[in-house]
Amino acid sequence: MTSTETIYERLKKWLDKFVIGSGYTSITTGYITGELQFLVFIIVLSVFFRIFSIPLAIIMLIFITTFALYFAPVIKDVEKENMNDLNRVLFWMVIYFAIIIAITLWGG
Amino acid sequence: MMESISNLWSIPLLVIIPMLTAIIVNFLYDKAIKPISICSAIIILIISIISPYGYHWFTGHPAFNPDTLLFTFNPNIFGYRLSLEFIFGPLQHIMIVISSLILLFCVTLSTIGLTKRQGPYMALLYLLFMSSVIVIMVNDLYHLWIVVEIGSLIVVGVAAASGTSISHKAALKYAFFSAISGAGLAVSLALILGLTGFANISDAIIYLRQFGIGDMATVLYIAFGFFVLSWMYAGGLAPIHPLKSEVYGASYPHATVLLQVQSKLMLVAIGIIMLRLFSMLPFVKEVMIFLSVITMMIGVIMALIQVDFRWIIAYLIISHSGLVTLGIGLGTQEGLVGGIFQAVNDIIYMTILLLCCEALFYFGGKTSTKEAYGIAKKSPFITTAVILGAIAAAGIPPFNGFQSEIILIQACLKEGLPEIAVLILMVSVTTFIALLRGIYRIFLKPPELQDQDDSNVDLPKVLIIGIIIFIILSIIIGIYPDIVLRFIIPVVKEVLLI
Amino acid sequence: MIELSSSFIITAYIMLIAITIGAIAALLQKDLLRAAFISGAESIALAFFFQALLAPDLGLTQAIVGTVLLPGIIILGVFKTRRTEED
Amino acid sequence: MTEITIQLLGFIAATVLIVVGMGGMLFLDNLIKKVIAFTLLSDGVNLLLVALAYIEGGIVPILLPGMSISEFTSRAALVFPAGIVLTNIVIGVSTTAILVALVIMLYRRYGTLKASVILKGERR
Repeated sequence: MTSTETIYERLKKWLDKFVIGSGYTSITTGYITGELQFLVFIIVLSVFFRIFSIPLAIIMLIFITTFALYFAPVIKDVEKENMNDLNRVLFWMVIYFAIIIAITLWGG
Repeated sequence: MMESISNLWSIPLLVIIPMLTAIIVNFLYDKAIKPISICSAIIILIISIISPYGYHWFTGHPAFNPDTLLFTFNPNIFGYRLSLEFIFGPLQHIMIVISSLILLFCVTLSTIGLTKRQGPYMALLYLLFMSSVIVIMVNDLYHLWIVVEIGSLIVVGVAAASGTSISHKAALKYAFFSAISGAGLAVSLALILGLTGFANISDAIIYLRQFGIGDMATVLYIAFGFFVLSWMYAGGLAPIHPLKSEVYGASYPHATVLLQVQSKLMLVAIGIIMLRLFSMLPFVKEVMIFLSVITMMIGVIMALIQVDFRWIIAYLIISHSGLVTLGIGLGTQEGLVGGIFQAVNDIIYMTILLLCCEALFYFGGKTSTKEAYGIAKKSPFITTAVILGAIAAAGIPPFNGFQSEIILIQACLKEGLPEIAVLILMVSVTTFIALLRGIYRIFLKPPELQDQDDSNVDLPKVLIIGIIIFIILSIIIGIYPDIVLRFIIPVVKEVLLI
Repeated sequence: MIELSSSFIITAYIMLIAITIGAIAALLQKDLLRAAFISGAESIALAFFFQALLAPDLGLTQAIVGTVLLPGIIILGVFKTRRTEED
Repeated sequence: MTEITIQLLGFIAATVLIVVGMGGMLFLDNLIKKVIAFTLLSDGVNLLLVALAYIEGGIVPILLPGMSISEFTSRAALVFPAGIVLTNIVIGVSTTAILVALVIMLYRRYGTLKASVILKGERR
């Protein structure tokens, strides 16, 4: 058992998680691109901790990258969280509102 | 000494002509609707082009100057204006000219596309235009709140007019949310009114700058929170984007053109008002930047995984609204110029894409990437146009998207936020990928079955002329950005000085 | 000038209780028709509260709109759909 | 211990109405109930604005004969919030009408009033 096969199989298995329905379709490419986009997005956001301190930013970068890679296909969860359910949107709105009020009050 | 009130003649006309057209068109037979609505759109376009700059004061109160203790009608003299007012300045000029040009094509297209119940639908389109005109001209909290509430009700109506069950559901969800955010904006208005005593925004800002907020800062924070709520809602920012994109996707494409114009203008108008009212508080700009970054990334990721071309464009509109608000949230001169310029460019290239999407309705009405095939063979023109629109949206140099994105990136780098510059680049690249997925499947991919009918479809001439005009506009602005920037820069300087 | 303040504050107390009970009761009803009527009654209490808060014109408007127009629209909706709430 | 005034009672009632209305819109499942909760929310905002305009020991803002302007301006309740409330009542009625119309249309299509059935999320 060579190592290349295992890596290939792992990659294949990882890619298979994106497949909806039968076979690879154009949606699958969209999902994979979206997954990579989301990963880069999270990594770039984690760099923002450099505003507070640079060592913290490095730690957060490593931590968040491992975390995101561990839960690899997060795109379906992202899609589910962005679904057009009224109650879900209201829930997120309340969370955002609470965060905004908390941040601004804390800042003042 | 007697000074006379000099209200600008064009502001009431810009508001009343759409309203009157909406009322008249409701009672007309189908044949009379078309000439009257097109004439009205042309009149609005001409008025908006030739109008001089000025003010409209509702109560006719003279302004009060606290230094000399005199009353005056001269708006250039510093003082409390004490009145509800509309402004028609350079920013309003460019925005209203572009949106009335768009209104002309949308109205003509809707008379061709719809066959029954044209009157009420046309009335809704005109009221939508009216709300977007008012929101960019408004300079007092009272009219701001009214126009946000009524504008959202009209959006509900336009979305429901599409007639499918998806659009009814989208409209109902949006209406419920409009109720909550409208109440929030009213509370915010009440808090600012209680804090300063002025409904005029310039007066409220002068009061806050002169006397400070003292120990009442908490009240202003809560007002800011509710303002952000209505901002998110009116422009479809991050937590609201599933509802707003559903509204964009479920309406007819020519109505979506006007819907996105309205939401861009609301984003710019409310964003500038927020920047002027609350920029003295800490963490305000950070909140605005955070919201816009989340919006533009989530919007573009959701656009990648859609299967319907209409929904791809709907999520891209959301994502590019994030770019607009990012520029406003930065709060510097470059940022504001980039944000407002991005709003103008966004309106233009999204109009190209949406008009091409409207053209798909004449080829059988299938917009899903699973169902539509090979439009390129039937209509090379539309295919070229949609690819040019995608290039403009991605920000590739000869087109207008490039000019505003480069300003935004420079503004981010100047502020010391290179990460956000990277994210803007990512958004523009991913926009192209997301659009190209849809374009390849729908336009370029050859049909799988050979027995498809090759019947010739006659596209309406208005659609073709509209697409050509907006592509030319896009290229002209891309090569000579100064023709738009010279309207925007004086306004930005004024906003940042006040 | 007649001092009305003491009588108004009693009105305000009663109307506060009435509004609270009315709002909660309207939302707890299983029968939607009855809920619409109770929300109309809550509007009457609100109109009296407006009166106590020195806005009699708004009280009149609220009394007309809140007891006739709004419950009317909701009752129309109830008749066009169904009267009782599903479990 | 602050003295209990009509204004304070108004603020309390407004808070009750806003909280009950928000809670109803968020947690109730029936669409008609959601509409009723919206009317309560709108009433709460109106009451907040009217209570804001109240002045303790003031008068109704009507210029009676024999009253000097200075006395009127110092004692009358504020007028501007009243204008806002009047607009809000009208907008509330039209919003309610649109909501009920959409609810009726969706009921005809789905045969139910449950928000968890009609407004649940779906993949496109």
